[in-house]
Amino acid sequence: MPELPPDDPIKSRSFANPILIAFFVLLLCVSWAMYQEFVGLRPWRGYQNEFASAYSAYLQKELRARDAAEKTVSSSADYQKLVANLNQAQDAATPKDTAIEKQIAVVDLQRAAILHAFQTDRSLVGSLIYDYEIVPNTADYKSEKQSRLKDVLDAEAKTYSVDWPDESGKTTSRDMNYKQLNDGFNQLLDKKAQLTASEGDANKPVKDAQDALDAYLAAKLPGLNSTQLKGLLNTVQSMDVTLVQINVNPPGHEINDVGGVGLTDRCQSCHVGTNPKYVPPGFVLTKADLGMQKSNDAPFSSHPDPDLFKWHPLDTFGCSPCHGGNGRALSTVETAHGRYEHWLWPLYYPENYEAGCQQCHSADAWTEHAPALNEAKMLFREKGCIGCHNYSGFDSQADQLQDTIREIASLEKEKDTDNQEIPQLNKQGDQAPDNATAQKLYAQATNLTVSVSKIDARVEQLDELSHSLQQEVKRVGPDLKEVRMKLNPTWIPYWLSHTWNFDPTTKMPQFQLQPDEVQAISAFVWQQGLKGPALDKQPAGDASKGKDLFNSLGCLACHSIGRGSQQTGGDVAANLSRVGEKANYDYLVRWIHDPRVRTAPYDPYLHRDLTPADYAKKGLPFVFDLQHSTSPVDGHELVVQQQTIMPDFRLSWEEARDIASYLMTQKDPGAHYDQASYINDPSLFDKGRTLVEHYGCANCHEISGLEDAARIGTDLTQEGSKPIERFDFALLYTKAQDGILPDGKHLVRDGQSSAWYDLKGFFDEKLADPEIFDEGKYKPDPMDRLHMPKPNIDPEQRDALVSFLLGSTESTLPPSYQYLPTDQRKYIQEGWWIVTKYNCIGCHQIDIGQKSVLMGLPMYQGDNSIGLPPVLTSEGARVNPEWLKSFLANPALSATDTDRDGVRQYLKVRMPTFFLSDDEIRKLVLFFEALSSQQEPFIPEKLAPLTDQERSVARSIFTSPAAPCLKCHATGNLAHDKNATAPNFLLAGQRLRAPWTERWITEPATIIPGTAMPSGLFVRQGDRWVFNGPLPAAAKQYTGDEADLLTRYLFEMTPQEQSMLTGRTPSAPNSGSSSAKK
Amino acid sequence: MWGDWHQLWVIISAPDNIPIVAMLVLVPFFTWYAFHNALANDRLIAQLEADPQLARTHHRTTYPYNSRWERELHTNPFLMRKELLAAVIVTIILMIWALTLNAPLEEPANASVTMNPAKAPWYFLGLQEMLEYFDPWIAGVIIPTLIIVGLMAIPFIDANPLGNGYYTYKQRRHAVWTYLIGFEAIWLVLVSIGTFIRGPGFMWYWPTQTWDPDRIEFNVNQNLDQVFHVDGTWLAHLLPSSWQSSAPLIAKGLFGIIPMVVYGVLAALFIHWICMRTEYSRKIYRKMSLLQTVTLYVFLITMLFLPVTIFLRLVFRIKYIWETPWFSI
Amino acid sequence: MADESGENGRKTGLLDTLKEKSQELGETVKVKAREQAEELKKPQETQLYRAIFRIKHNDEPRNRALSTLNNLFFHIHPAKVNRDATRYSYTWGMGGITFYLFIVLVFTGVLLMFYYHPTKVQAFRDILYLENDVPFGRLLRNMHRWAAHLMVMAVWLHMFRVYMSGSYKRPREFNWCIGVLLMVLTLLLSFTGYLLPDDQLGFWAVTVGTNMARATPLLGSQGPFGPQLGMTSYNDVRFGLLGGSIVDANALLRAYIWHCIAIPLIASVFMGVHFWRVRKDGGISGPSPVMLESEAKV
Amino acid sequence: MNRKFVCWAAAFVLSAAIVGCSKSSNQSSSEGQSAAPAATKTVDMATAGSISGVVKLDGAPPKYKPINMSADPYCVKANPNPVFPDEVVTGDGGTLANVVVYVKSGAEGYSFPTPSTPVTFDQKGCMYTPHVVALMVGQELQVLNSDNTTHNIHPTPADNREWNKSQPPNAPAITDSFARPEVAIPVKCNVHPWMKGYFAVLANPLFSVTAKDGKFEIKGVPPGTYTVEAWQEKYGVLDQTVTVAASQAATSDFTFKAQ
Repeated sequence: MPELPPDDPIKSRSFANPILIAFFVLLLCVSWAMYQEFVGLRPWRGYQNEFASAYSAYLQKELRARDAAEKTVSSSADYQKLVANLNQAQDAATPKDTAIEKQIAVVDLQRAAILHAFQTDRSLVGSLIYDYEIVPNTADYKSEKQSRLKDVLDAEAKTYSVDWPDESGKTTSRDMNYKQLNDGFNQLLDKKAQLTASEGDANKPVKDAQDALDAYLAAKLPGLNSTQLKGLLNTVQSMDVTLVQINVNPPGHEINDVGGVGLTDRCQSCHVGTNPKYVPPGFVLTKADLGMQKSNDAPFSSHPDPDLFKWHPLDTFGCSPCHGGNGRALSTVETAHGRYEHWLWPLYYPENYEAGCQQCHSADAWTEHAPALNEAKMLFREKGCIGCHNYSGFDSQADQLQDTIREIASLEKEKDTDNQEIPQLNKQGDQAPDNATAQKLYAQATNLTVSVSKIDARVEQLDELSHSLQQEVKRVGPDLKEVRMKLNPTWIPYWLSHTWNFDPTTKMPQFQLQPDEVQAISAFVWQQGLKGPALDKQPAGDASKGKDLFNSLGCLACHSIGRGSQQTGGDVAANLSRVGEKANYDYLVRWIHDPRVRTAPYDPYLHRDLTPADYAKKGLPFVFDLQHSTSPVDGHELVVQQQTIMPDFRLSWEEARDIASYLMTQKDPGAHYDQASYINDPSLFDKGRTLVEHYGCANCHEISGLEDAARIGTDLTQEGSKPIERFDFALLYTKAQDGILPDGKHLVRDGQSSAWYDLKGFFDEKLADPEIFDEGKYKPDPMDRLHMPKPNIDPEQRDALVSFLLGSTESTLPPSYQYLPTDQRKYIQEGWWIVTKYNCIGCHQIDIGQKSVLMGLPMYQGDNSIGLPPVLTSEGARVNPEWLKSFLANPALSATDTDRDGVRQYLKVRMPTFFLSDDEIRKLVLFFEALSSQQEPFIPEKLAPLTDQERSVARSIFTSPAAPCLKCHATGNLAHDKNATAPNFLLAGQRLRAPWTERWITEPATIIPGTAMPSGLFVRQGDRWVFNGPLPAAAKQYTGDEADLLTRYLFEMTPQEQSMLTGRTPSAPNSGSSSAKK
Repeated sequence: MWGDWHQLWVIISAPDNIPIVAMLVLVPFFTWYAFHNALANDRLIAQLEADPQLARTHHRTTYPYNSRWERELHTNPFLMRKELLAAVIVTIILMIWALTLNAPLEEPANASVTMNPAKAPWYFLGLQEMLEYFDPWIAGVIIPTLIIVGLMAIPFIDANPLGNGYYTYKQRRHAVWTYLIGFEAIWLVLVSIGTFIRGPGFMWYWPTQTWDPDRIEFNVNQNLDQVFHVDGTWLAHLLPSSWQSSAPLIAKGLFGIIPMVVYGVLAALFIHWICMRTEYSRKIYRKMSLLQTVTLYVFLITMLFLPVTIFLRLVFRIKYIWETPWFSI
Repeated sequence: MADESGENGRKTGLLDTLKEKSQELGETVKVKAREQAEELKKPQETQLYRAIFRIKHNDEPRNRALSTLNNLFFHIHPAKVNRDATRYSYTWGMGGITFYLFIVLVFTGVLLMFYYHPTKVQAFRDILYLENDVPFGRLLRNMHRWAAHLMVMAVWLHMFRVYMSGSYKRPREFNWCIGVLLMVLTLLLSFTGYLLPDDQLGFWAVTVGTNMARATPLLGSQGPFGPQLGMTSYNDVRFGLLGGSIVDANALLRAYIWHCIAIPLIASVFMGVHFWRVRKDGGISGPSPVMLESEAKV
Repeated sequence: MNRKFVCWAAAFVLSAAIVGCSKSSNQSSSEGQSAAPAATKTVDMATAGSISGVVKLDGAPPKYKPINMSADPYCVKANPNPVFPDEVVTGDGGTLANVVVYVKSGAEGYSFPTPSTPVTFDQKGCMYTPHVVALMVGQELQVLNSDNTTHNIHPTPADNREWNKSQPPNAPAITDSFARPEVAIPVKCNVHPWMKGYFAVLANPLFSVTAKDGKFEIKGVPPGTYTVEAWQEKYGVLDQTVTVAASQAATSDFTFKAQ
């Protein structure tokens, strides 16, 4: 046994030290927790402090600059004069002002003097009246009633002694009874109101002078003035470091309420610069301003597009509903931006900011302030994504049509069964054992008869609807049924395998096809093509005339021509610089003459093209167009037009031949095509069909036998809400998580290396090259490969499309945040779908700030811009909607003289016929009206007819040398119209709206800046417009509004009047005759 | 892909895996510590057995002893101060843990997005792992029940009066081994497999092998009867014609009993052999009541069945040993 | 003196008296304050202390014993314990730690309950709220979570220790059984808490966990003999556990009630029995003197 | 397996038995129902008798104003003399025309062939001739238009199917038949609102329509006792029980009371 201490070691050993240390450590832990709570998890405190100091420094700098600038301005003579004016006005106003002030003071005193007595008396009398009133008005209470009435009268008669001050400051004692008090009090109130008003009048010159001074300063020194800057500086310097929070929930809901969205934004706690309290609206703050341009950690810039806050008020929208991110988690940048694994709504990267718009603006085809999103939506349609992928809201007509056709088919079936059942029921009724049963059966039969007739009515309606829909359904790619008439067979395989070589800007994606697949597809398409009836042979045209026409008609709004840097024109339709290599001249002529002409009508109920034989059986001629669109076989609507958006330019055959001849010269001289004898090999047919179905060719092209092919792609309507697990990264899964791109490079986003295992990453890579997801996969059967071809888009377009897809979500925001207007804005929303569908914006400017394709072409620059199609920003206010309807239906405005533009015959560019459906026309008219905030329905203003005297005044204005109207406006006289640049007045009456016309002739530049129509023809005199030019004395007598007069005159314009006037006006600048004859 | 150390780190550093990682350190430590104590006691026992004289006078603990010292101490403060210290230290550990690691919070629950792998909390991963080897009703219901009942039965079937209240290995060899096998070799190993080895699709990934959600594994698990080609053809001849179509089922059912019985007998013999190894254990064995003996055997046989089955599955790809229409083992 | 003075004098006299009295008072206060301060040096001597702890604070054995016995919280301990049972080396402290963690969990749990609604709409949001908004909310949640894990570990290690030291043997057999049940309750507590954040982790863990219940023999829709007894996924034991055929709002509510009310209550009762039996069975089991084979009564 | 099969087989047999049983019982019940009206006996013309008699009106017939046909000039032209409504047409001594007399009950046991001769119903002078026609179920009705104006024939039955067909001048006859007995179906012309007629559809051919002399005769009546009913559009019905002996003529007179 070792030596043991006598004292018990357990007892004697002190635990003080370990416990002390433990508690000390615990204390440290608690302090750590405190630190975390107040600093560690609250990095925004640091940001706010940093911002306050940097921003104060900036403001001080600004203030100094401002002070200096203000000094300069204040020493200028103009300023001095204005200040002198102000002082003078003040001096003049001051005595009056003081006098009135004095009077007001007296009134106030008087009011105060009687106030107490008045209030006391009023309440006393009031209570006595109450006591009187509650006594019943019967005989029993008569005496009491009277005594109470007496009380009231006594109280009213009772006088109060009031110390009444007068203007000299003396007080006199007055005895006032109830009535006097009451009246006196009201009189005093009136008097004070009067005095105050007169004080304002007296000060008006001062105010005007001050306004003038302010206006001068605002003009000379825009931005915040030094006082405002000082105020701002004060605010910033005394900035309260605090959490800034926006509760993004429907009104009345707290953060975590049921019914709320649970969104709380604290973004402004770090992004201090977006807080209007510190950076007022209109004041732009950048990192550079704060001297932090190089910092990656300076979230202080103000919002780059503060206009957005007009429609998205910060206090209801916050930041994260649009931008994504975890708006409430401020512990780190990563968590706040939601860029961690488990947050479903990460912050969008800058290139995808507009994804946020799409969440609520998915019903828009065109969203203001979202150019990339608008481009993406155009691309989604133009590049044919919509062919294979369903997206709710996009080109739903094809689906609607399918539904309609299906419904008609099923109704017909129902009708057949009903028709068979009716006689059976009647027979059963005849044989029924008793009358009640018989009646029941007869009634059933009768009901069926009625329902059959109802079916007929419904079918009729559906047929009508499908007529409209057939007009609206468009396909992305050309009709391949006519491939034999249209194309050079050797070209087809070349195109399939070298799509982007042939046309680097084509909308056709590049399919990754094996040579045998190319052959099979070519053979199938060729053999499936229509073989007749044969095309008319066309004589050759004049290519040089054709070139002029091509360049001037407006073809370039959609088509482009030239290669590389030479390329001009739009990208909605094909580049035509090699069209001569592939096309058949005869077909091309027909196409240009009317692109909607079909070789044979397609019957969607029989699922085949109709032949002349089908028509002959019913004794009908083989004629099919929009007026003859019913099938001779089943009576339903046919496809009678080509499903292309290419409009009809109403050209003569000769013009069509000229253009076609020109286009046939567009060839690459070095092009070489291999023989394609296999194209007629029937053994390739089946394989080709399988491939065509596999790749969904019929989703974009019309192909015989596959007209009703269903979309093969995924529905993308809510693609952005799909969980990441649903995306097949295939063998790239690990690479995506490690941030290694398919090309082996490391992904960098926002300056930081990043993984791409997210939706953005998937969309990016899928759109860049869909094939990579097949890479390394064992797919011996080519049919197992992914269907998606490589879309022809540049990286910028890809970013736009990715934003679009990211924003395509099942929004978690309440429905009230969705942009689904029910007022006029709904018409705008609907109209944009049509405007973008037919590429109206290729020729016209419709939205302020939007540029048409033609506006960018070299041939319309500078003075030549006079040749551009009209600007339509105020179209709804300009024209009569009834007229617009007829114009859209037939822009020639004539059934016979179609080779022209109905309004602007002087323009070389021509408004073509789009064969819009009734519904589309209706929507477009409403769209233009809504865009100009016009009331619907349109009721034209009643214009007073002109008196003879008025007519002569108007005539003298119209023909005044100061208003050479007919110098530019067309008259219908060919010689005169050669140099015309504006429409004929004869159209005005039916075409225009009077109020707009009046505004137009007075201030055209405010409606369409840069217009050729001169401003200043009229000047404002008092409340009327007066012609700004010499007028004969008789006309000068006229006292009415002369702009109104001229408008009425124009609306009454007749050809006789016009021809009478043409003799009197210099008709064209070079016509020789000078000033007007009187 | 092998050698993916990042993957291993991801697994180990997952906040919810910290406890099992800690257990992998703590359990060996405490095992060592228990043995450290036990062996000290064993040495004392050996010393006392060698010297009966000393045994009569010795205070019989390994802790320091002085007869003048009080045999019992006041709880306050001598125990309480230690408890206080322990509480403070636990609080410190807890706070540091809570300050450095955040409790996991993933996406909001979504029944349409399956987690891959979908794992139970770590302490139930042993059971989830067992699901791989047994039908759910065994792994999820029978085995947990048996574990609980078995644990509760321990005091009643352990007839050894020695080692009551002190660590010892020598005097409770069988008991100690049983627990070590049951708790550490089976339970903790299963939990560890469930945590570290099972990846997407609950497939087997060796450490440093990359977890790949697209991995496809081909395993043919056969029933033992298939290995032996039991298809009931010979049985069909024996049965009345009306029963012939169910011959394969009957044959399988009957065949399955054989390995079960064989295993039962072998395991029982093995246990019996263990129990009979020393004079003392024989003595205890004799002392046990029939019920005690039977219970002991049943539980031990069942417990040993787990590693055997797991071994058969992992190495020989045996799915069921005994398959009947109603249940399969 | 004051009486004799004139008007002024009387005034002066009054002032003097006042001054005198206040000086006296000042002295007394000073003395008393000093006494009070002296008393504070020995807080155990104060009336307050005695009122609370009932016993005098001095180092007499009796008072030491009483300090334990007279205290509601301490008297789960005996007044005296085996001297070596105070050693960590023997007990590892795991039982006490488990109990302490239980208290920590109750404490943090109650605080968490203030912020948590067991509904599908709010549960997840409440966790976000706790994480980002509530002062110390994140710490609170982390501590609750990790304390739960620690408790499971401590329970296992406690069991390991009890087994290794043979402490389940007579007369503590029953207490061991209680202990096993407490361990099961601990696991269930932890498991039910897993679902409450209503996130993917909890959802799928509970889905996997409760799917096993489907296979319960006789009572599960997919268990042996279950379908024969008419069990479907709409009436089996899993349905009972979840309050539905899928893990949904009802499951959340049930998990919440089990987690916050039912299991803690049951566990507290068992804990009471457990501690009571520890005391009744003679305190902590050891370290007992070693026995020799020859002494064993076999 | 075998046991299972036996079980199934037993269940099948049992169910088949049940189905079979129920089916047979159904059949018997429906037969029972239809058995009552189903006639099996044919009339032996050798023993058939007849019922005849006169229908009179007791009291003065109502006074009618002439019909105003100015709506259709043709009708005015076609009727130079005033035309009176033919609701109640009496002959000398109060004999009543256009009364349908028919065997209402008692002949259910016999099956009668449907007469193959069609009944004609003409439109002449913008009036129906005859005013009342009687025909048997299934017997063909021919509607003629002798007028040079367009009529439409619109029977408005209660038990039969309603129809409404237009008949321009010189159009072929409209033929139709009625499936269910009904006395009597009003017929109208929507073009000429005054035109009214009746189709009496009867279950057997034992009927007769009185002429202006009020006489009727029902032939081919097998011996037996019958309820004979007389129907007049204004005065309703009168019933009489008549016994016909073999090859004998029974008489039965009806007198309607003028209201």
